[in-house]
Amino acid sequence: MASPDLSVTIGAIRMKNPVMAASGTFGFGREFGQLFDISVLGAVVTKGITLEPRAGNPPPRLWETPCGLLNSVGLQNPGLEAFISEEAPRLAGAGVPVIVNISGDTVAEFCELASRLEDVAGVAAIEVNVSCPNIHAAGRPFASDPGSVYSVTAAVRRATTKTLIVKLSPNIADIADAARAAEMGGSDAVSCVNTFLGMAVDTARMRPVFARVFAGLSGPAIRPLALRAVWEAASAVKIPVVGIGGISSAADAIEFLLAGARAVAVGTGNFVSPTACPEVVAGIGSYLEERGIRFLRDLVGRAAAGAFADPGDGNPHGHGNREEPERPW
Amino acid sequence: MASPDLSVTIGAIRMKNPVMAASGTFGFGREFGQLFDISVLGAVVTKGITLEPRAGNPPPRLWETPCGLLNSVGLQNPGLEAFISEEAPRLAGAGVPVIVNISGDTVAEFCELASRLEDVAGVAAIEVNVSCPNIHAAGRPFASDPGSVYSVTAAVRRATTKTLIVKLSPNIADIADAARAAEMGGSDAVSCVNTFLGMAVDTARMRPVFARVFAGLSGPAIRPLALRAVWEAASAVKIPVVGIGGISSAADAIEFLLAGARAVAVGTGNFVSPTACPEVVAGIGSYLEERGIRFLRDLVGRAAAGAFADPGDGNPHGHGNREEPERPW
Amino acid sequence: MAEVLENCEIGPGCFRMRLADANVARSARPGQFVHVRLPGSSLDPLLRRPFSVCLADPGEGTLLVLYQVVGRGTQMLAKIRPGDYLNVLGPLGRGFDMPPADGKGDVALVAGGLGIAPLIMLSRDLSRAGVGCSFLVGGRSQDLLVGVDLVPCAGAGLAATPRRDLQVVTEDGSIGRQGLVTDALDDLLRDGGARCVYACGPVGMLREVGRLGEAHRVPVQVSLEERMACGLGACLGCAVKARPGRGGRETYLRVCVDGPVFWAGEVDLDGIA
Amino acid sequence: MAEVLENCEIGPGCFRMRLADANVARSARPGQFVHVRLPGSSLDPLLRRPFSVCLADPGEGTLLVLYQVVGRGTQMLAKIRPGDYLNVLGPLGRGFDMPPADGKGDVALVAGGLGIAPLIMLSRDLSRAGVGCSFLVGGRSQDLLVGVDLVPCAGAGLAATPRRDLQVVTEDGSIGRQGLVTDALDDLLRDGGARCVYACGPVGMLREVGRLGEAHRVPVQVSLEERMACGLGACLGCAVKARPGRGGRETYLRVCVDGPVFWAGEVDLDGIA
Ligand SMILES: Cc1cc2nc3c(=O)[nH]c(=O)nc-3n(C[C@H](O)[C@H](O)[C@H](O)COP(=O)(O)OP(=O)(O)OC[C@H]3O[C@@H](n4cnc5c(N)ncnc54)[C@H](O)[C@@H]3O)c2cc1C
Ligand SMILES: Cc1cc2nc3c(=O)[nH]c(=O)nc-3n(C[C@H](O)[C@H](O)[C@H](O)COP(=O)(O)OP(=O)(O)OC[C@H]3O[C@@H](n4cnc5c(N)ncnc54)[C@H](O)[C@@H]3O)c2cc1C
Ligand SMILES: Cc1cc2nc3c(=O)[nH]c(=O)nc-3n(C[C@H](O)[C@H](O)[C@H](O)COP(=O)(O)O)c2cc1C
Ligand SMILES: Cc1cc2nc3c(=O)[nH]c(=O)nc-3n(C[C@H](O)[C@H](O)[C@H](O)COP(=O)(O)O)c2cc1C
Ligand code: FES
Ligand code: FES
Repeated sequence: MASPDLSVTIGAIRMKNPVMAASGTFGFGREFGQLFDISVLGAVVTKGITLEPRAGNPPPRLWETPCGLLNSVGLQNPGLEAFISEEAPRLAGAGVPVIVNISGDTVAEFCELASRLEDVAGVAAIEVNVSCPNIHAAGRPFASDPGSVYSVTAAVRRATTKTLIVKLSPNIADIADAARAAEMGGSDAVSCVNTFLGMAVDTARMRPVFARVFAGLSGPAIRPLALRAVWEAASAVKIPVVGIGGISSAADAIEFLLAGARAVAVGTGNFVSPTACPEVVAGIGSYLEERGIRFLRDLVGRAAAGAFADPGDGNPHGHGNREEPERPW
Repeated sequence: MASPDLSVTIGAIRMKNPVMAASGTFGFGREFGQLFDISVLGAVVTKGITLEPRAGNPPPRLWETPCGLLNSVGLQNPGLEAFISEEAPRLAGAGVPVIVNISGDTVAEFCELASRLEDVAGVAAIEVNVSCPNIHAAGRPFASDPGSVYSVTAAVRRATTKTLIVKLSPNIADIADAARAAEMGGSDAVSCVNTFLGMAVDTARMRPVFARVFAGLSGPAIRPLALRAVWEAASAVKIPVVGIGGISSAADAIEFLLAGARAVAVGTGNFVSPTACPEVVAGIGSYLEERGIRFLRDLVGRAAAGAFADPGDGNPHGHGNREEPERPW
Repeated sequence: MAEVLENCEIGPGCFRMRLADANVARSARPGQFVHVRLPGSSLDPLLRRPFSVCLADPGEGTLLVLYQVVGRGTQMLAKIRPGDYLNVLGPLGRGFDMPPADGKGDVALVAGGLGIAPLIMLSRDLSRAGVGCSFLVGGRSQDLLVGVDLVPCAGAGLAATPRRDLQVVTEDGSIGRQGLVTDALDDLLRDGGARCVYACGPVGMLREVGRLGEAHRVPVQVSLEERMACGLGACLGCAVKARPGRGGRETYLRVCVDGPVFWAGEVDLDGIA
Repeated sequence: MAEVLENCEIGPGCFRMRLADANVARSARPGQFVHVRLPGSSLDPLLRRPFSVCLADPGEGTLLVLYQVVGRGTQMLAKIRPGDYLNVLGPLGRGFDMPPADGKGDVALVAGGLGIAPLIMLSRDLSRAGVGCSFLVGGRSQDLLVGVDLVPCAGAGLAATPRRDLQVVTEDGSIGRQGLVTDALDDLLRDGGARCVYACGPVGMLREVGRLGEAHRVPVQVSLEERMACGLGACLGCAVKARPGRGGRETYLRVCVDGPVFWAGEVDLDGIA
């Protein structure tokens, strides 16, 4: 058999394989680029950028938990201008689609970021990080309310012709609602999920570990939760879903693809093994080969077909309006 | 120094220490009772019982995840009658407060359970499991909506004079709202949290592991998330909070106590080490002793005092209306 | 904590581990299991791992476990060295029921692969009780047939010629009879060679053993496996579907305390994945 | 994967590990570190662990690491045996700057506890470059002073009498001078005994070294520690506050790539917990 075709499409991005590096865990590709050729990846998502440079949160910023990592980096980034002048030109030549993750405190900031990125060479897509606080909603994140997700998405949609991905937060009552809001707002895809809100207490000092008390949990610990979120999102919308959360091996990635993700991103896994991304690419290839599956896209959502009597319309690019599964309680 | 006083009070229950065995992980105390004297515990929470016996879900019911456990037991239980006749008499003589965890599909079922337990000897408290589906709300769990939490609580409150604890679910937008709803409904305490909704895909069979697709995630993986939930609940209400989620050592338990829990429950930790509960009791004692802290209650919520300029009114039994911490995004 | 006295590879990915645990050694009955906490302080993998007691020696205070490396937990066990310690809980569960003492004739023991483990101690105790037994051991090929040398009545070596008390069956015919171990059982039962059958192995094999037992009207006991959390009967995680009773109501049994050994009639073997 | 050649306890809870890694051995500079993946397939603990390169031998293709067991990760390392393999990433980070070649006079090396590790290789390279150095080694008590025998100029043994090039200070006076290592540094700087100071140890000690450097107008380099995820500069997790610059804007430096070695003037040592 010819080696399997791993290519997938997200909006207008043609990816040679479904594996991305997740935002904030891969910088702007510089550091990992010293260890392997990043053009083997499906796409690279940049650290989240804001209009102005941000210093980030005071240390400690990291805390290990069982199979997980709490982080409170706080969006430290060099700002849009520095990104455009110092990072984008190099990334444009890296031979890999670059997705720029953007954060703002207002809808207007998101729009300005998107429109100023419109003509930047080498930027394939915009990923909107709606987990950041909405200063017009008492600092609650945009992501916590489907209405805000819709507003940001619709506004950014008008500001860019690039592929638009909305990155959802799991800290919400119903992620399917948020996915639908992003779809209605005109997003080309949703990525699922950002970190889960957690915290840690330093029992020696008898106080919270982090200055801001709460921090974001990532890593293998969250995988079953992220997978559930991806399943729900993929059931709710017809646009593609990018699965993120605790992926550190090909088997992990395949769980997400089978659950309905058309692509996946590796975050914390990059820290454990800096070559995790290329390893996941290779492992997905072997999995398909062993099973004689010719096209990766035939894997996407297959667990949903297995779970229900009616596998839907057979469209491999989504399994919208899937019947809701019974709840386990 | 005399050995520290670990006693705490939840409603009318005087516990000799703050350590409970969590519902569903300790049966009715029989099995673990063969390994150690369960009267060393602060309290025992029974497996969830329903009016009628329930068979539970088909296997597989368990799946290991990184530092976590997915379960889909599905409320298998012998029903109220069998509990009263076969389990309660033995438990009444066990020398430990017994908290009966109850589940129903309607508010009326909860009330019937509570009132029929009213005169059962040895039942110290009722823990209301609001994570179960509300058949009058399209099968969505009571827990997912603060209004339903309030209705169940208020109704059960009228049906029982026993100590009432409402067990909150983390699968909700804002757990503080749910805690406030339980408090307003007249609950004596809230326990935080039940399992997180997750899922797993069997990559060999290309389908979801569980017949019901979703399952509940417990164990160390969820600890930082449960801790955040406890912090938020303890900040929102004046009634005591029982911290649950991923506790398997004294250090874990102390994180919850410092974050504002007045008591804790050990769930999945019992499976890893069947003597986890007594070990946690002993370890909390040593921690206090090493620091010369005489009363456990002086530990409760202490991390909150450390985190904010104004530690509140100094009331060790709660730190209600704490200022909301900044969000990390 | 039980000291590991021996942990050696006895076949491809198959290990024999000897542990010092006076309590388990004294009280374990054939078919019971131990619940082993994985070594080290890591919480990943999280849960304990169940293994049948293969032989217990109350005099020495030791027990033997046979295991196969199938995942991360057993990989970790394979790395343990003599002198290390393991946290072992047991003996747990309901073992095999010995055949009625006044019965006549032999009994059959049917092992598939590592399923031989609990049957080894059973065969020892049957011999001691003076019950004759035909031990049918099946596997994919010769190198995967481990533990046969531990069968008390088989002597130390593994003879290629079938013996009345020990019959080896391999799927590839690399040793013993070629075919499935259940073929050998069918022949045996056809000849009236057993008044009772004890079986442990893959569920497909157990289903067939159950079917043969029904066909030949011989009672069958099977040892089942299911994922476990507590191993004690408290969590209700290790459910197997019970054979529908009088009322026809769906009920589940717990492998860890109602089993792992069941009478074939108690459980719905067809319902097991 | 790097083979572990040696892993022995050289003091209470203190270990010396020798690894075969030609690449690190060839390219490591004093003050750089390696990022070690914990052994086994477990994901708990999750992250890699950073350790200073204590000595690298390009000829042999080996490196030495000194470490102390403080938590679960180092506990796991302590169990490793020669012949096992470890996944080692490095050398990483910015090491010590050698003093200007045209400078006159000695330099001072100040170690607190295990902070001696990166200074050992530095002292070797300084000696090779013909730079005289006073090596001040502090610890709580004699048995916790490890690695001193690895200091090239100190010979194999640890002499109780202070020598010009190696001075031992213990808090309990169990060997060498009694007191804090920074007291010895103060005396040395008072005598004009160093044109530059290199320090590694607890942050309280580093703060004091920084203060002494400022007071005596001697430049100071410190090696810092902060929790790390990537170790490569990508995650921004290992931040330390920079000394406010001209604009006074708050900025952070990354210990993993901007350090771990910093000029005392670059970082806000008072801001470190
Ligand atoms: C009562 C009983 C007795 C057993 N006796 C033996 C024996 O003597 N020798 C032997 O080699 N194996 C035996 N097994 C199977 C053994 O428990 C599994 O092979 C082992 O748990 C696999 O662990 P792992 O981490 O290597 O595999 P993984 O597949 O990584 O384990 C993942 C999870 O699945 C569970 N699991 C995996 N396979 C099984 C299985 N077949 N049965 C139950 N749970 C499973 C594990 O316990 C763990 O929780 C027995 C199982 C049971 C229930
Ligand atoms: C650049 C650098 C060089 C170091 N060199 C050495 C050395 O040569 N010898 C030595 O013994 N130690 C050294 N350390 C400290 C060493 O990394 C920690 O002691 C070790 O990570 C503790 O791991 P643990 O799992 O045993 O402890 P735990 O406390 O259980 O670790 C929990 C988490 O905290 C992190 N952590 C704990 N202590 C430290 C610390 N002091 N600095 C940074 N992260 C920490 C761990 O990496 C882990 O992520 C160095 C640290 C850094 C940053
Ligand atoms: C250190 C760190 C920094 C992150 N920064 C960002 C960010 O800037 N923007 C964003 O959308 N997500 C950010 N994330 C979230 C990740 O992209 C990813 O969604 C999350 O970590 C879950 O995936 P994982 O479990 O594979 O890490 C960050 C995560 C980590 C661990
Ligand atoms: C096997 C199992 C069964 C459970 N059954 C119940 C139940 O019947 N009622 C309930 O309120 N919670 C139930 N729980 C939830 C636990 O009581 C606890 O809230 C949850 O597991 C989180 O705690 P842990 O991480 O310590 O396990 C169950 C949990 C497990 C693992
Ligand atoms: S494993 Fe818990 S009941 Fe059997
Ligand atoms: S550890 Fe990731 S930037 Fe330093």
